Amino acid sequence: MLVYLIRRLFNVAATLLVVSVVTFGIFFAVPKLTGSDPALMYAGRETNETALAGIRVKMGFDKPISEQYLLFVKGIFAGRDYDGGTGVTHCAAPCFGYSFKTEAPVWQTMMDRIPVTLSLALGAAVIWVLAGVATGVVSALKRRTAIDRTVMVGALAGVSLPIFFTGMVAPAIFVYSLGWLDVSNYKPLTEDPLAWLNSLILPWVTLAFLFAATYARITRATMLEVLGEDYIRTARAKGLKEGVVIRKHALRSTLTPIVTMFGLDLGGLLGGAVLTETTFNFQGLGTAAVAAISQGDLPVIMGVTLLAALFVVLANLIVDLLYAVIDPRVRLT
Amino acid sequence: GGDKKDDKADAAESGKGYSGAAEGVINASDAKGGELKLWSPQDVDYLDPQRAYYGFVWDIQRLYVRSLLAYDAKPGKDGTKAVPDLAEALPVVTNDGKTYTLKLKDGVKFEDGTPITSKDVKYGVERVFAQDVLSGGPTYLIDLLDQGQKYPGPYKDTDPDKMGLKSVQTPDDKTIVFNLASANADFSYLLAMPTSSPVQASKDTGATYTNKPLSTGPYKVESFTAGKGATFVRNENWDPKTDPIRKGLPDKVSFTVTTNPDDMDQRLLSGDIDLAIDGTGVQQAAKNKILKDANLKKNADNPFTGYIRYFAFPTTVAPFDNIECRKAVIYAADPKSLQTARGGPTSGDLGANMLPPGVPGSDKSYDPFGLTKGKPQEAKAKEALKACGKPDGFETTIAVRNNKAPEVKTAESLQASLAKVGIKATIDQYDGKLNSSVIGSPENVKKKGYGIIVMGWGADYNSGSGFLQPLVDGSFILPNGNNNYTMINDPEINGLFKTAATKSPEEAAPFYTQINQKVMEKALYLPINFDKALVYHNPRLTNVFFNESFGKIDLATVGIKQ
Amino acid sequence: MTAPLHDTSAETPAPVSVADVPAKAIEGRSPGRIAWMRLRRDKVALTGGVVVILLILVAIFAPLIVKLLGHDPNEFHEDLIDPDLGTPLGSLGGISSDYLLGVEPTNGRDVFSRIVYGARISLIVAFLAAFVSVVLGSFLGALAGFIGGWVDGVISRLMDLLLAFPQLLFTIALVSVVPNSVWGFEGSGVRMGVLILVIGFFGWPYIGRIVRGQTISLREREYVEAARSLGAGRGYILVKELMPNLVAPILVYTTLIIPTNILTEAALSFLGAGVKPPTSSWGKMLSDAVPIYQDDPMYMVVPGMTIFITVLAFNLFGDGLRDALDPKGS
Amino acid sequence: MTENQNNGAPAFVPEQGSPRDGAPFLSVRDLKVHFPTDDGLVKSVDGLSFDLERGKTLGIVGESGSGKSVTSLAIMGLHRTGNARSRPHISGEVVLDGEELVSASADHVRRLRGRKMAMVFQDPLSAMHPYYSVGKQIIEAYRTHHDVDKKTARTRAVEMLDRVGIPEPHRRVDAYPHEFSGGMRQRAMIAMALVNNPELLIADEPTTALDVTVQAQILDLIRDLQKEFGSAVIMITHDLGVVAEMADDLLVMYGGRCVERGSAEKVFYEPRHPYTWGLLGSMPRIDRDQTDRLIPVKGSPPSLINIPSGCAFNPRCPYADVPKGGITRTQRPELTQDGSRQPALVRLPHVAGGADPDLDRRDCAEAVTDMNKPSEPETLLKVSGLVKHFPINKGLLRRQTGAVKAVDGIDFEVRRGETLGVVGESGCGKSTMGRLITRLLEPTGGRIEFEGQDITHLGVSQMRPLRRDVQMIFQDPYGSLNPRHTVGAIVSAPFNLQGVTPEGGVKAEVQRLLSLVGLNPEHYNRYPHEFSGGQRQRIGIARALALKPKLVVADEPVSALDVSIQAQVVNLLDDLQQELGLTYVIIAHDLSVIRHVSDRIAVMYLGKIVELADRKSLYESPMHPYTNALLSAVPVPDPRRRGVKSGRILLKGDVPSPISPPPGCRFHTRCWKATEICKTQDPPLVALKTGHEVACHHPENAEAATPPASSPAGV
Ligand SMILES: Nc1ncnc2c1ncn2[C@@H]1O[C@H](COP(=O)(O)OP(=O)(O)OP(=O)(O)O)[C@@H](O)[C@H]1O
Ligand SMILES: Nc1ncnc2c1ncn2[C@@H]1O[C@H](COP(=O)(O)OP(=O)(O)OP(=O)(O)O)[C@@H](O)[C@H]1O
Ligand SMILES: [Mg+2]
Ligand SMILES: [Mg+2]
Repeated sequence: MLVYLIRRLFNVAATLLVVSVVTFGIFFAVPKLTGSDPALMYAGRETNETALAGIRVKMGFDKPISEQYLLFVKGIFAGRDYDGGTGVTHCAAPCFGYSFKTEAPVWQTMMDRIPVTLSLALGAAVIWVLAGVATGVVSALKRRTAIDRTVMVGALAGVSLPIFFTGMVAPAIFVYSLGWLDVSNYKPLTEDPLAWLNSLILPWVTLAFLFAATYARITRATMLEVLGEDYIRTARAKGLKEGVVIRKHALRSTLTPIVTMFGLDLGGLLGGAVLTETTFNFQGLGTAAVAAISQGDLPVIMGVTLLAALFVVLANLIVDLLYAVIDPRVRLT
Repeated sequence: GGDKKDDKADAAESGKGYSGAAEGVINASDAKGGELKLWSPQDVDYLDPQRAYYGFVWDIQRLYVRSLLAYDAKPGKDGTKAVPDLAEALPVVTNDGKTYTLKLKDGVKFEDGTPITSKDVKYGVERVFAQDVLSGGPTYLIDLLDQGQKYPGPYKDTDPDKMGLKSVQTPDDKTIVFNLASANADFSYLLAMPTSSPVQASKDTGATYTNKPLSTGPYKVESFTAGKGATFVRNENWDPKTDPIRKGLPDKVSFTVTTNPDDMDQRLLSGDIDLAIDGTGVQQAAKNKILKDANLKKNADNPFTGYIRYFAFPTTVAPFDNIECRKAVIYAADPKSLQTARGGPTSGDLGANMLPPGVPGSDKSYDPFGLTKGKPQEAKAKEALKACGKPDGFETTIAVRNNKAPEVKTAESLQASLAKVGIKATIDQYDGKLNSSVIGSPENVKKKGYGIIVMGWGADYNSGSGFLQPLVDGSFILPNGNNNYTMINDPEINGLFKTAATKSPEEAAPFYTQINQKVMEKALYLPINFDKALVYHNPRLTNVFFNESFGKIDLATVGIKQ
Repeated sequence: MTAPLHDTSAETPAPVSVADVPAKAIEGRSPGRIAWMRLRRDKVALTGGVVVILLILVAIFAPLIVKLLGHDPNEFHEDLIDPDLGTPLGSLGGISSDYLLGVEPTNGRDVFSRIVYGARISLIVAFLAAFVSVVLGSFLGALAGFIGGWVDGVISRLMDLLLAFPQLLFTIALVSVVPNSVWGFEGSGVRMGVLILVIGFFGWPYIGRIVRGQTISLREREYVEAARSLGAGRGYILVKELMPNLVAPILVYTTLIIPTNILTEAALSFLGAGVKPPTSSWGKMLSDAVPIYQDDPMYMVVPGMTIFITVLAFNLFGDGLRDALDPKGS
Repeated sequence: MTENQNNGAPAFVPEQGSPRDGAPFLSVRDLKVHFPTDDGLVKSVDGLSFDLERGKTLGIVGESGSGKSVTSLAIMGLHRTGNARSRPHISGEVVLDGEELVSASADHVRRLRGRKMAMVFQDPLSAMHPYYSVGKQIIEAYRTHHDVDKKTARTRAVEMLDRVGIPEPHRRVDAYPHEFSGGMRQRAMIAMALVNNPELLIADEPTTALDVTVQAQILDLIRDLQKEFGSAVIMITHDLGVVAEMADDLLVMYGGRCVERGSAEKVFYEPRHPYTWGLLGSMPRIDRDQTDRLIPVKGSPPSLINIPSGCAFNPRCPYADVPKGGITRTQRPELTQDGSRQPALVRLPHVAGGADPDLDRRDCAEAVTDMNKPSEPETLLKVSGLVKHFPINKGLLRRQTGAVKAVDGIDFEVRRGETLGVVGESGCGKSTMGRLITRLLEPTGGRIEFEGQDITHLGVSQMRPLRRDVQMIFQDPYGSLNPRHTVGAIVSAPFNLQGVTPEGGVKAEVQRLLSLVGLNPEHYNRYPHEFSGGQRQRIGIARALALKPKLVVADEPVSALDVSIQAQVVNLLDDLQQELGLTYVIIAHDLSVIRHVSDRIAVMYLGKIVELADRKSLYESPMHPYTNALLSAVPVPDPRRRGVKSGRILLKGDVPSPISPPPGCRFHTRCWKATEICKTQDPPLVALKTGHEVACHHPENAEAATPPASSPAGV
């Protein structure tokens, strides 16, 4: 178990290392090769050579790319000093550098935005798991009935609807036509829980709709498979009530693949629900990344990419550990 | 250069002057109190006066930054005049227009109570030179004052008092003398820019000064968080008696950055907030709401922003070296379509020449190509093509920033119109953030074959040279960050600029009219629009008017109805 | 020897055992034929299939269709636009007999033709990207599953790694990094090429995993053993024994990855990383609709529904195909 | 119900001569279970009636798909659970202890389930929930019907586990199913079924998945528990040996109907239905040295959708055309009761006259041939010291920490023209051995010589020419044929791979092979899924024979097949050997089949050969205690010998792990004769008499043996 964990953590580190090298390479080295200058991107607007030279020294763009990478890595673990001419700015670990655009520390930007993405992803996750699994189970139990067909058609529609479309249609209906909700920007939970809730309901539902559809489909398929298993027959042969058979025996097994999927989906979303955030204009990690990309804000791109990758690999790891908890047959070696 | 002020301007689409704020002051009042709530979808670039370049930040800086001169807080033409602010009077110009001497008023202080001296003003000017640390702001002062000294800015200054810039002298604490290398009529405008405002050397924190600049105006920065906003509270050390420009009516001013412009518009229309200070106008949804609703419409204004939108034809790229080919494009274009692409009449008036209204010397009615008729002139275009030797048209590339939706749309419109006369234009969207090295590099323009460049331009200060010179003066051609995209280097035009520089603004105006005509005759530009914005303000605001120098509601006087 | 005692076929209706019946049909019902028969019975999937084929035809004959029913997709019609509001004149986004799906706000381009031409982009990108993913995924997946050992290790790690990348972000980033002209190609073609390669590249680990898993399970089947016992080499086993059995999952996955690709392409266009104007694209139309959708909802609905119907059709067809190819299905 | 043939009164004549008074404990009347499917109505059970008394055991036998399981599930009311849409139509009566269950409310039946009637399923691994501990599942069964706290229930669970012979029940109660061996799982299943003292126990193939030794343990256990609890038991199986050992009464099912029913003895000794004869005749028997052919039932089981009109067995029946009692082929014969026999023996009217002795074996006569094996056998394959270890990699660096010693030093030889049978419990390394000698696996050590050539470490290409001579037949008729290839492609693959073009072309040769194995050569273009299991196995055989191999290794060639089909295939193998002079190595766990087909037999235990002898010698006087135990564990299909069989040796426990086999003699942990020497010294395989080698320190039947004068190493 411990050995397993060590090996997995080693894998996590290795994956992140490769992700960081590749990302760094693509965003720092490639522009250099094609002749564009990160200092120019940093300066962004009309600028002059003095300013550029200053930026190069301060941000370390004058150093070889490998050294820049090492500095970057060092910054994450040990912090990093920037010599800005008027004195040294220390960027404490974990230091992902400073945004080219806002000059705010990238770490700070990410930390500011994580609550948004977290609220969005977690809330939606709760909804989609509950709704998806519940409808999937009902659908499986009511197989080939009208309910089943309706749910499955709805699920297929859900899978086929682009979220940037539902994300527009939902407010058009619920805000502008029916007036049930206000359109509003993300409000921090800590400031005003009600406003937080109000601002999140539509994005949650929109995002959850997409995933719930997938989950309902998978739950249904798995459930049907599980219901055909011998041990379900055994449970019934014991005289268990049907409800107990479904809940304790069938659902438990059905959940295993769901857990895997859930972990990965959530892991992916935590790195930024790009489309949902964009559609609803939420300032989460996803929009941060998109904005950073369109502005050539390399440190933010690096930071968000690494963070997103970290979420994914950690989710993977957790899913695997969870798997072992759920399924006693799985041995972690 | 207007590029930076204009960063956000394109997101706006705009209308006609519905109520008076674009023409006169509305709700004049001296009532004090209340909180002025300013919102913006765009964060400030810097609060540091030497680094700020966004137009709306300059407007905000009227709350806490005073410089030697400042634009008067008056509607119409008066607002474009620089009047004494910290200085007792307008500069005394001697030495054939090369020496500017100013004296500071008595009783002007920093927010910490320290009196402002001429050294503080000089130090402020010197900070502009430290571009390696304090990049971002306009650098005209360097161009005019460095005079070969290669002054590195105060941080690397070897002078013990950090007063090493030779061209500026401070004979005493009240007097400051600027020595120019040659006469320059626009220097007063530069003195009215926040870059010329005083900074106390002992309080200078370098790159982080932007987080807490020391106030000299009616308000001081209470808090500032990048990306979120700022609050300004009363500065007790501001003496209204020394300040003929600012009123300082609200008790507090808050500035909030939003990420959802539509949400901001909605708050604005519902009266939650007072003003979208970025001044680029409301979003499409709110715009249509306002235009359809007379009640809302009366609180809206549709002023000129001082920008012009245009296509430029680099003469280094064939076949645009041939004037007939340039004319062909101009005639083939559909001005109405281009205007619609930018957002319709509220987004600007059809522009027919290169000097926008408000700039001394401009003439809105000057229309050498009949563009204001709003129709493509295919026959003329074909004729021009024939004259150019390309009766079947030609192929070319339109360069457009990828981050400006209306520019992309205008490019598409032009592309569609050109196709009708056989000119096949390909649209190349480049990374808008890199424009100084993409279209700003003549070499690159030539290499990529950009025959048509879509851009917008607004002056940093309101004079014909401030507006036109970077665009058409051959001596302004730069290897990088060039704005003279057409690469015109006409001795006659260059000469006209030189002469105009020695004249007073009033005397200079006809020269700019002349330059404008020369440029248009060469068919170097296809103007699209004199830019406008549809701006809505909370009806509770008092002393509302648009200051033509910023194209925005002047914050120096705005108050709240009590 | 073991000839039937009695030939009962004359009287026995359809006995299960074929051996006892003289062959009426010598031609066997191949698994593919059976799948096709099953598919033919699945009306829903067939509907999806028909829509897919229609879409493909629309894409192929876009110029003809537009000539007959629409206007030049890049032609501006400002006369159809309210100049102040920027919205189309007339109700429902300017739908009329002349402009079947209305016109674009701001410039009045014919939405119908733009949708029709957009189908080309969507389908070309989706199909070719699927092709890239499937080729890479099948090849590497089969290789990993079949050879095992360190080859498997390396390929599996690579797949894990790619899946750990925030793909959408990376795709946007890569698309925007690539210059306008590459090796003499320019404009939309380059951008489409990049889209195809990037979407395709990030898509392969999904199919790679499936194929790898399938290969591993197939590798253990006794018929592989049988082939080996006949002296078959690796190549023969991979090509002759495994590949035919991998075709079904690959086919199913292909039909299911195509709608995903359509959505991805639309999403990228939506985020501004799609093909370049004036080339029309469904996702771009949707993102253009964002600022104006309260005033001109039709302009949002048309491309939105188009994407929806297209993706739904592919999904329906893919689902049906999967059911039809499922050996467990009845 | 729209069955016109059957709308009359139940054909069953109520038994008048029932020995007991009152109604029987379980009475099933005209039970029908019909599944509506897309292809039509599947009549899985179609009018079944029987009775069962307390304390008695009813055996239900029949081929796969004959409706045995469906019947048992119908009694349990398990068809009525789950989704309404997939439920079958059930009609008829199931009266349990006076209560009618078919029409009772579902909830009422549920309450009876697990308490009054319980069930043991075939595959104990899949029948237990993998995520819950064994104890939890037993506790759940108990608490469903008893209102007790968890502790009490747990005590009960431990008690039951103890009762079914799980060692250390206190500890094992918390184990998960996958941590149990097959036998232990089945014990746990039984404990779960019996935890509520059910009065009716239905065991559906409870031992089919198990080794003979474990099967014997389980059967004993069921018998003991039945005695103790006095329950009625329904024992469903396709193994006639098992019923013969267990059942009082016997019911033979075919195509969803009962074709014969009666006391076990009567059915075994006076079978009336041709299908029953067929079943009995197809069975190779452990107790007879059967050199003649098996008598298979022709063809394969019927489709339950289109059950032939008339007798369902009609298409396969050798008597179908023998007119008896004026019944035509399309008429369905009714069960009749023979009043003279108790309990009722039912029979078909048109064979009322009893088995026709001529017809009985009429197709065997020509098959009874002399086994003309070469007298001076020459060695074809010689294996010495063969070892195969599968490495186990563990730990941070995935270093090898151990090995599965699947084959651990075996020596034997195969002579030209003979059949070597290899038997042993599951996991003892039989398949590994088979794959080693066909060089599908690379040996870890030892030496394999084929026709004098060392082939131990030949590479793929060096092996290729030899592949013609050594061929394999596989166990799984489904897995061994590529579903995407036509039969023609499958059978011609050997030619293509070896680059051989037979005379007359590949296609003609393939068709010849197909007819050789009894398939229609016209089916050349068909796909495997269009064939039944037995036919598929023939395709596999045709493929193996294509290149005229000298040696054929068959790994469990018939164990996946039904008895009747099994007999067909066994006969085919026999015939082919005769005709083509083949040499076989046949691997199987079924000692009866092995006895039937082999000339010499090797018994394997934990990667070693413990005994190697010719058939007669091995079966009549086995020397190794393990062989003895194996043989005694095989149930004999003869009810009369049930009581007589005294010498049954029950082996304790399971086969130890091949990762760390016991030191010394590997069998010593389960051997009742083991002494100190067995724990330390590994006995070598020595020939104690001619043609009889054994590896044991304390061989049995050794007195009969003449120890070889010298050479303790044997041959
Ligand atoms: N749910 C169902 N739907 C349709 N057909 C079914 C269903 N359950 C069983 N059958 C069919 O009923 C027939 C009898 O099945 P059953 O399981 O009783 O056979 P069996 O005698 O137990 O065979 P085996 O020895 O293989 O276990 C089979 O042909 C089977 O295909
Ligand atoms: N490829 C392999 N890797 C690791 N262990 C293996 C492998 N193949 C077989 N074994 C192990 O070797 C042992 C012998 O397996 P083998 O299949 O030869 O047994 P068998 O006698 O054929 O059993 P059965 O009757 O169940 O088929 C078993 O413990 C098995 O788990
Ligand atoms: Mg069964
Ligand atoms: Mg085996």
